[in-house]
Amino acid sequence: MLILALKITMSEQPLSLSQLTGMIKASLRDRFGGQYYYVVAEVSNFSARKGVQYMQLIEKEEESGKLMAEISAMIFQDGIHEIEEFEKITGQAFGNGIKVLVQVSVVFHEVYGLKLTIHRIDPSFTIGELRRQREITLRRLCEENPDAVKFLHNRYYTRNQTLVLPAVISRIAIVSSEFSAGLQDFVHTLENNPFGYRFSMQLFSTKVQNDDQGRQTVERFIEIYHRKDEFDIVVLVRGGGSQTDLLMFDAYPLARAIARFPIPVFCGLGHLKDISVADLMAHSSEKTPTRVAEKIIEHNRSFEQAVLELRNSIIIKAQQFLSEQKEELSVLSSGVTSGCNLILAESRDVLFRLSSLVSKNSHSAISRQYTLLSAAAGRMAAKPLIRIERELNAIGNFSKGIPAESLKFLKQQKGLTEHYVTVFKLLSPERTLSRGFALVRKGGKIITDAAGVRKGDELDILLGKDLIQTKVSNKSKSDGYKNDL
Amino acid sequence: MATKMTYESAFAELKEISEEIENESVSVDVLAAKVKRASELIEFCKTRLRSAEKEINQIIKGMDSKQPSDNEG
Amino acid sequence: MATKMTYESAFAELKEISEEIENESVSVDVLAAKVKRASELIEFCKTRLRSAEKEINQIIKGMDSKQPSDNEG
Amino acid sequence: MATKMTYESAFAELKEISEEIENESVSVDVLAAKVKRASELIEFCKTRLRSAEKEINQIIKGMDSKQPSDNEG
Amino acid sequence: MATKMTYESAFAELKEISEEIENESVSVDVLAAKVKRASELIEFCKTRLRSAEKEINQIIKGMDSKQPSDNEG
Amino acid sequence: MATKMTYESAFAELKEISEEIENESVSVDVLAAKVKRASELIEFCKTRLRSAEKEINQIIKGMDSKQPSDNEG
Amino acid sequence: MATKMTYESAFAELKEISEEIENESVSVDVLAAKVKRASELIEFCKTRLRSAEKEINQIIKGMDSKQPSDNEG
Repeated sequence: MLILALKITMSEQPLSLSQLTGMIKASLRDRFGGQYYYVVAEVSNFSARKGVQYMQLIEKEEESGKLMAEISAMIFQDGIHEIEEFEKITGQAFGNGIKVLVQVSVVFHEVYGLKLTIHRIDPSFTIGELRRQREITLRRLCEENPDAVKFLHNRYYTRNQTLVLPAVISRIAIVSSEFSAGLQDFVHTLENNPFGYRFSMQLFSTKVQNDDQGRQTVERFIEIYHRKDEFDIVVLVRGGGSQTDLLMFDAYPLARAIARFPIPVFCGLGHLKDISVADLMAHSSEKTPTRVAEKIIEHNRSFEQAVLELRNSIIIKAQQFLSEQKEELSVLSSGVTSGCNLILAESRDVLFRLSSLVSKNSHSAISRQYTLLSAAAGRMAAKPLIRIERELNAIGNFSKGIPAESLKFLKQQKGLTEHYVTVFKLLSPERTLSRGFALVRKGGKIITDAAGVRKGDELDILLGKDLIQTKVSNKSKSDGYKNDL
Repeated sequence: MATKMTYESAFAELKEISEEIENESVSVDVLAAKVKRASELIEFCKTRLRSAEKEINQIIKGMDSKQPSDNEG
Repeated sequence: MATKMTYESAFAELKEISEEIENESVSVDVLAAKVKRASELIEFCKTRLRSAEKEINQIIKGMDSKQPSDNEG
Repeated sequence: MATKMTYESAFAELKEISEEIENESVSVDVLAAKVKRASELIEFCKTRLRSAEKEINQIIKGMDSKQPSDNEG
Repeated sequence: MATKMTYESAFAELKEISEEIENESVSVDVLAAKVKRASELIEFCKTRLRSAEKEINQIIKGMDSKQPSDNEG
Repeated sequence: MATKMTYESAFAELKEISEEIENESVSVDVLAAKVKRASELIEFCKTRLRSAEKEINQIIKGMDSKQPSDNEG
Repeated sequence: MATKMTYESAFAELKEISEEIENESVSVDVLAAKVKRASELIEFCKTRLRSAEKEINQIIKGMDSKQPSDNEG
């Protein structure tokens, strides 16, 4: 940091003020003349007068914000293009609150005093600085509002983003400068939508330039918050075209308010370069207010489209349903007709079959009976005659057998009788005597045993046809028959 | 011939006689008489069959004569 | 000849006589008488059989003469 | 014919008779009567069928005559 | 000779005599008488047999004379 | 026709009848009556369908007549 | 039409009706009524889409009176 020290030399003779300022001027020229310095500072009290840009360059203590140095500075006509270039590159209006790296020379003027003349402005420093500030703000948002802001997968999620948009957006709270061109674009676009949608809009007017940290804008949000039931969404728009202060949209209080806001916030800030912190926290953000308006119309249009689609689908389905019912009816109707014909035809067929069965089977029953009868008759004819024949045979057998047997029997009897004739012929005494046997009689009786015969007994011997009378002279035992039979 | 005789009873008797004769359980004394009875029964059955047949033919003829009118009507 | 005699009884008696003779259990005294009786029984049976046959043939002839009319009638 | 008779009952009886005849469980004595009954039942069923058909055709004709007005109306 | 004598009794007596003689239980005294009786009995039997034979032949002749008429009649 | 009948109930009954007839589970006795009932139900359903169609067409026409003014306004 | 109805509820009901009809869970009996209700809901949504609440219109009027100065300044 560069601090300009001024050394005042005291003399004995009072000098005219111009003498003194002349001396200061000479001294400063000696020390700083032809020298250029790069200085980092913050711009404040920026103003322009007759082609010259005036400002205070200040330095604050980072923590406390206590002012540590301040000096006037200006940019002359020939340095204007530097501002233009700066604003073009950074997308940020050159003005109060921005931090800049500038090339300055120290100038002393007898009337206007000590001033720095800015020759060049380094836009890349400011860009870096802005980015740094943004990062700090975002980190703070996450740290201090863990319930409303989260950083996940390389993007920020806020509570406001989780709010569900109503099917139709019609009540809009607008936070904008009353005189902003962006507001006019927005209102114009909405009111002239081609679908005839009507919107009710209420403007919550705020400064969008030189609003310190967007404090006034936050107040508008608080106002809306108290009437939150009256609005579908909040639209934050800023005039398009002219370079304006974007710093307020990176400021913490406004970003926090948006992130936590209970009504969806649409941003249309018309910025060119970086997306602001406010954009990141909002429900949705568009490059321009006109685009926001278009998006709202689109949203409503898509609802209407959905309604129209439902209408068409209802009509189509209803008609389809009716025609299906008609079709089904006619199928049923023809089913009934054909079923009837089938039943009738089948019934007739079955009847016919039964009828011919009855006639066929009754005939066959009768013819079977005929067959049975004639079989019985046949048996009747054959069997008895065979039987009689057999009986006749049997009788015939008797008529032959009985006489034959009788005669055989008689013959046998004859044989037996003849046997006896032979027997008795052999046994007759005459026959025995004729073979040399003799009968011995004692005292007129035939004896067969010699035990009672004694010497001197008189015996009659009958031999053949002759009788011999003898007297026993001796009696002795016989030697037996020589021819023992 | 018995007026109360049915075809069934006649046929049953006939069958009985036929079996008796076949089994030779009929005495020669009554054989001729049995055969005579059988012939009477056969005659009776045939007469019955003939009349039933005639009657049935009549009925069937009646049905047939109506049938064509169904197909045309 | 006995009027009450049946073919059955005649046949039975005949058979008995035949067996007696065959078994020689008939005395010669009654043999001739038995044979005479047998011849009478045979005569009786034959007569009976012949008449039955005649009768049956008659019946069959009667049945046959009606049969053709069945097939034609 | 019985006035209370239905097609179903007539048909059932007819079928029963037909089966009896087929199974030869009908005596010749009643065969003709059964056939006569069957022919009456057949006649009855046919009459019923014819009248049902006529009635149904009438109804269907009535339906058809209304149908075209649907397509045009 | 006894009129009441039968072939059976004659034959039986004959047999008895034959056995007596065979057993030699007949005394020679009565032997001749027994043999005489036997010869009488034999005569009786023979006569009876002959007459039975004659009778039976007669019957057979009678039957035979009828037999051919069976086959022809 | 029943005043309380709905299209649903009529259609359900019709379907039932149609299935019965198709399954040939309808007796000839009641077939004509069933067909008559079916034709009534069909008529009823058609009338209902026609009136629903007419009504819906009216509503659609009403919707369409408003639509062009949307597109133009 | 219900005064408390919102686009959301109207749209939800509309969707429900559409699904019912698509699923054919709507009876023909109530189809026309459902379509009628749908047309009313559609009408409601459209009207709502295009209408601004009077109260807030007033505010717009207030804005409009300021607006010209914006456009001119």
